[in-house]
Amino acid sequence: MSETELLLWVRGPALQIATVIFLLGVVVRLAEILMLGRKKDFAEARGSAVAGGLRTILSRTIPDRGTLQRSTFNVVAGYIFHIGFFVVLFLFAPHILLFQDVTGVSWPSLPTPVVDATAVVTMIALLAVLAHRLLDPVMRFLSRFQDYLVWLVTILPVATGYLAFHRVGVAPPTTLITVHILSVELLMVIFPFTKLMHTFTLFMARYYNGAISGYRGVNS
Amino acid sequence: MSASLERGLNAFKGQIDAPVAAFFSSCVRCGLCAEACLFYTETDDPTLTPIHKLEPLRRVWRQEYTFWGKLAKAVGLSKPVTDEELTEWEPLVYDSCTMCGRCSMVCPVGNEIAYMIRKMREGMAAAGHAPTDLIGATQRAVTIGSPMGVKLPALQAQIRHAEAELGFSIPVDVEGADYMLLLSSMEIMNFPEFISAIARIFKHANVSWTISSEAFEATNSGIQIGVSEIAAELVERIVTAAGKLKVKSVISPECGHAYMAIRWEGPNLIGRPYDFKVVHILELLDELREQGRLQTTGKETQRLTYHDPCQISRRGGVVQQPRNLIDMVAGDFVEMPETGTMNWCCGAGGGVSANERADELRLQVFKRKKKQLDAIHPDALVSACSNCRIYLEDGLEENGMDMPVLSLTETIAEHLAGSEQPGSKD
Amino acid sequence: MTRINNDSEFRIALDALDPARQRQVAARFVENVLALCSDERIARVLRVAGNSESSEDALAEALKTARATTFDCHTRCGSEGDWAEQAGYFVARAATAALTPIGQMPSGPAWQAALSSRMAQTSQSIVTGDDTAGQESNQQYRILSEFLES
Amino acid sequence: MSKDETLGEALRRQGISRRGFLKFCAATASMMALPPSMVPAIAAALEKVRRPSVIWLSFQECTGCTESLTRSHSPTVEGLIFDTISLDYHHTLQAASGSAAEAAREAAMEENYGKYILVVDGSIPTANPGYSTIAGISNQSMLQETAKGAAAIVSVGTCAAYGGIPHANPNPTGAVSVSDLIRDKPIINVPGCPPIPVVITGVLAHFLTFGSIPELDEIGRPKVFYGKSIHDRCYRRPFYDKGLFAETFDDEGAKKGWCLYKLGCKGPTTYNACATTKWNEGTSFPIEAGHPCLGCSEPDFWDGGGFYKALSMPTENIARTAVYAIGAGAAAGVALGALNRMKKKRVEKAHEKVTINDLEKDG
Repeated sequence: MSETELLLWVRGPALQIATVIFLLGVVVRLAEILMLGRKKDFAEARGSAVAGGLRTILSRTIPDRGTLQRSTFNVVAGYIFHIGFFVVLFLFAPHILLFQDVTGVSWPSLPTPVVDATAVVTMIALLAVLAHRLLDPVMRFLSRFQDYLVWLVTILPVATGYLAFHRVGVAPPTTLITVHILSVELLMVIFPFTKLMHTFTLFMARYYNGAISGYRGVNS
Repeated sequence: MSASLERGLNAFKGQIDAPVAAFFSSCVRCGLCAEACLFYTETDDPTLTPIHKLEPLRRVWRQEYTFWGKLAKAVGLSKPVTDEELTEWEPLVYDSCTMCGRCSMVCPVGNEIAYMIRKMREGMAAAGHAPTDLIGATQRAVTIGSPMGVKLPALQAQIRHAEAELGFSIPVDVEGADYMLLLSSMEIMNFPEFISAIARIFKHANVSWTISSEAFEATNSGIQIGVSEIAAELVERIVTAAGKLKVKSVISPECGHAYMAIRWEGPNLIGRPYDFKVVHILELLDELREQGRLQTTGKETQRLTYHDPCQISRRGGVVQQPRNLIDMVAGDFVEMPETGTMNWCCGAGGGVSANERADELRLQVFKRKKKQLDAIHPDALVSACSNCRIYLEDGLEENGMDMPVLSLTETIAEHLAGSEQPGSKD
Repeated sequence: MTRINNDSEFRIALDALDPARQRQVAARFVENVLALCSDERIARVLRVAGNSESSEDALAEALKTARATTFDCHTRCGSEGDWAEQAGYFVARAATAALTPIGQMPSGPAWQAALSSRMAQTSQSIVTGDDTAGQESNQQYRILSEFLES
Repeated sequence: MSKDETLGEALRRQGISRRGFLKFCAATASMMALPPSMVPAIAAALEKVRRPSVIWLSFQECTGCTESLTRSHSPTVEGLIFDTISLDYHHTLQAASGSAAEAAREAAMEENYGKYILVVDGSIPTANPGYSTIAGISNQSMLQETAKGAAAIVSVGTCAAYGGIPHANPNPTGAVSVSDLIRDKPIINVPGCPPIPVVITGVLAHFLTFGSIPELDEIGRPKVFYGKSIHDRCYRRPFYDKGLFAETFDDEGAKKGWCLYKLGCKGPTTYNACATTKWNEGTSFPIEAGHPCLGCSEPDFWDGGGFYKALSMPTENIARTAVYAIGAGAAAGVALGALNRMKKKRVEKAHEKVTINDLEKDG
């Protein structure tokens, strides 16, 4: 298989396969969660569960002051890599084009040097997060194989994207792009089976959390 | 019948619902919940990380309610939860968690960890992994009517004592009263002055109230140990008594978990809504204040702070009321850092104080409260839970801190305006 | 001086006392129920509290002891209560109140000590089943009257 | 033209001044990214070079490469250089035809065995030798025979270098590149459809100057000409970096000369010198004319997923797949969810009421 053929394969059939596994898996998991249902609350409400749930979806994005002070590194590094990842994923012109092609929706992109710098910052933050996971007693204790796998699969698209953009490395540029797309497909494929699902389920989790509190008149 | 692993696992499966599945799906193992939990911050023991305390429940969820988990279990990749594991987890679930829910406020993905601990205890209890002391308390609660074995004659003696002090009678079993007051065994045994304080306030505010001789116990060991059927039975007693006396509302006293039990869990435990309202005593007092029916005189001159009982503020929603009330009587009120719904637990809630095995740990984690207090140096600590109160006193004593712990209701009673109070103080 | 007959007069009379005198009379209230407490530390504490000559340090030390005794005697939440032991707890609490400096509690130390002493008596009555309500108050009125006259 | 004449002699005989010659050398040096100090060395080397014999074979091709080459016509120095090589066989340009032409090739091969340069344009069919023959000889055997005595092979154009358009899916003739068939000779790929004329001459100049082949990249292209991507050297690059793109061929962005990435420009993955040397004597190049780069100097550019589809875009209909996947996921999820609900019902049924006597284990 020539490099162009390989690139065509990852842009075509491989992407199809990854999309199917990703979407099918995600939808199955969301359905599995939702269909477990929850019991009706018979206690007299003090506040609105729906309002509380929606508020927490937003408010939980900002850490409370105590947590920020106690876990500054964890919070800040987490923020940086999440935001960085989203900037690189959603605000880089070639990526937007992909989303436009699939969804028909387009939005303005960021200047490439900005995206480029963001990718570097994101990778540094991810490395810092890994170091923290290895060094922090709590995180090291909690971590399973999956946590390291997910870390790797997350940094790979950023790193390979960076290499492809700068065309550095021994491989020809077409190969770099191929590897980059493959790494994204790998991310998509393992996504439904790992904690990466939090990308979607955190909205449910925050909603339930906020709804439970909101019903009792507490802002959580 | 006896407890068994099978019954426990079955209870786990029955407890798992959409929120639990969403929570477990969302955990990224960031460890932030550890920093929100006094059992971790004061011990530096990673095994006390809140989310880790749920590991057996998480595995049951994965093996029973996710496609891949089921597959992994079928091919033997995922081992079933064993009785040994539950033995190992028992102290994590009962001794080192007060279900204070602080972690639930901090989790960035929004996991309601305390909600899951509560559910996990259902399985632990059914599997025979509840602490001995909690089992004893629960058995007394069901057979005697009080986890501490307080019987009606004891209450009657305390009422007579209060009546002698007050010079007027305390209504018992008065049909058609507006409010039915519940009491915690802790109050009857250790803080009986609460009864006369309430009586004076209600006389002052002209509140129509009564105590039921059939159901005066507010606490609910069933929800602490995690057996819904028992908890429901205890709630049902109150519901029956309230029906008999045809009261409009039931008052939950100064006890954290009692409020959670009767206000928020109760209707769900019995599976139907109440036909009466449930108010916390602080809610009622604040309502009276708003209506102008609660008048106080004089202010405390010491520097006061308020310790939020977790089940009343963070888990119960009574946050502003105590502050309004304290403002009436405090000349110098100061908040602790991280207060209200972000307050740190006293370390004794959720059945921990009833569990003697956990004593050493409880005193160790009190250091968190000490740090909070050291930041503001109050002269006295006001709270609204007799369990918090006695274990705050214990912790303060252990740390050589000279600081009385006051009941908010009693403090208000001390400042009532008018003649109800013998020899009022300026 | 007229005899004190009710709590209203009792509290007014107590509040009129200076801190040292309040402490001394409080100690006498507690002594009246001391028999209900099996912990001998309280007797020692009361000797310090009742002594007008006691130094600040001695008082502080006594308060600490009283507090510690209180915690050793309390009934833990959820454990089976024993009202006889509970009577001892209230005696210890009364002793603690007697030694607590004015201003740390919403009401005066002597009044708190009197109340806790009465609770000790009530606890005892739960054990014995006798109705003793009011008896302890009357004894306290007498103790105070005698104290004021002495 | 005597075959023993040196390049310098030939140039002077044709009236090219020393100044003109040096200018050519300087241009060559700069194109090959050599320092100016190398110019005299290049000049000296070229002066002394004997006009080498060049055999040009055309297989499955469109003659576009030759057209391109001839656009570097007189009086440019590039054109003259070709007057100075001994182009002994080129069936489009040579006067001879038929058996005379083949005789010329065989003579040149024999005379310069081991020294001549073989230039190839067009791909070679392998499915059936009859698809393309010259004088009854199949392309493959002619290539193999001619390659034997060559000092080096220059594959001019993408067809010769990588198979090009004949190689495009489904490749009915089984077209392959020169390097697919010849393994034992140095091969320089000069891809492009067509290649830039000055690049062809530049490569020859390098060979003549240094007597060796230039440094090549992973796919056999001289790095000096193919070392940078079109994208890296594109005058529209600042628009890309700023995120300013033409969305259609006639929108405001297109008129303002914004980046053509979204219109399918393959500049980022295409390595060629178009953006610097340009075409038609430095007049323009496709992007400057408002058209996205097709990536013609890259292998399989014809099958790159569409000329007007950006590189990052999927080549298949992902949206439809996505809809199916979501639908299937929902169906499977609901089915699995229903199984879970049934299990929960069973669990609840199996749950025995826990009483205070059930809290301890037996024994």
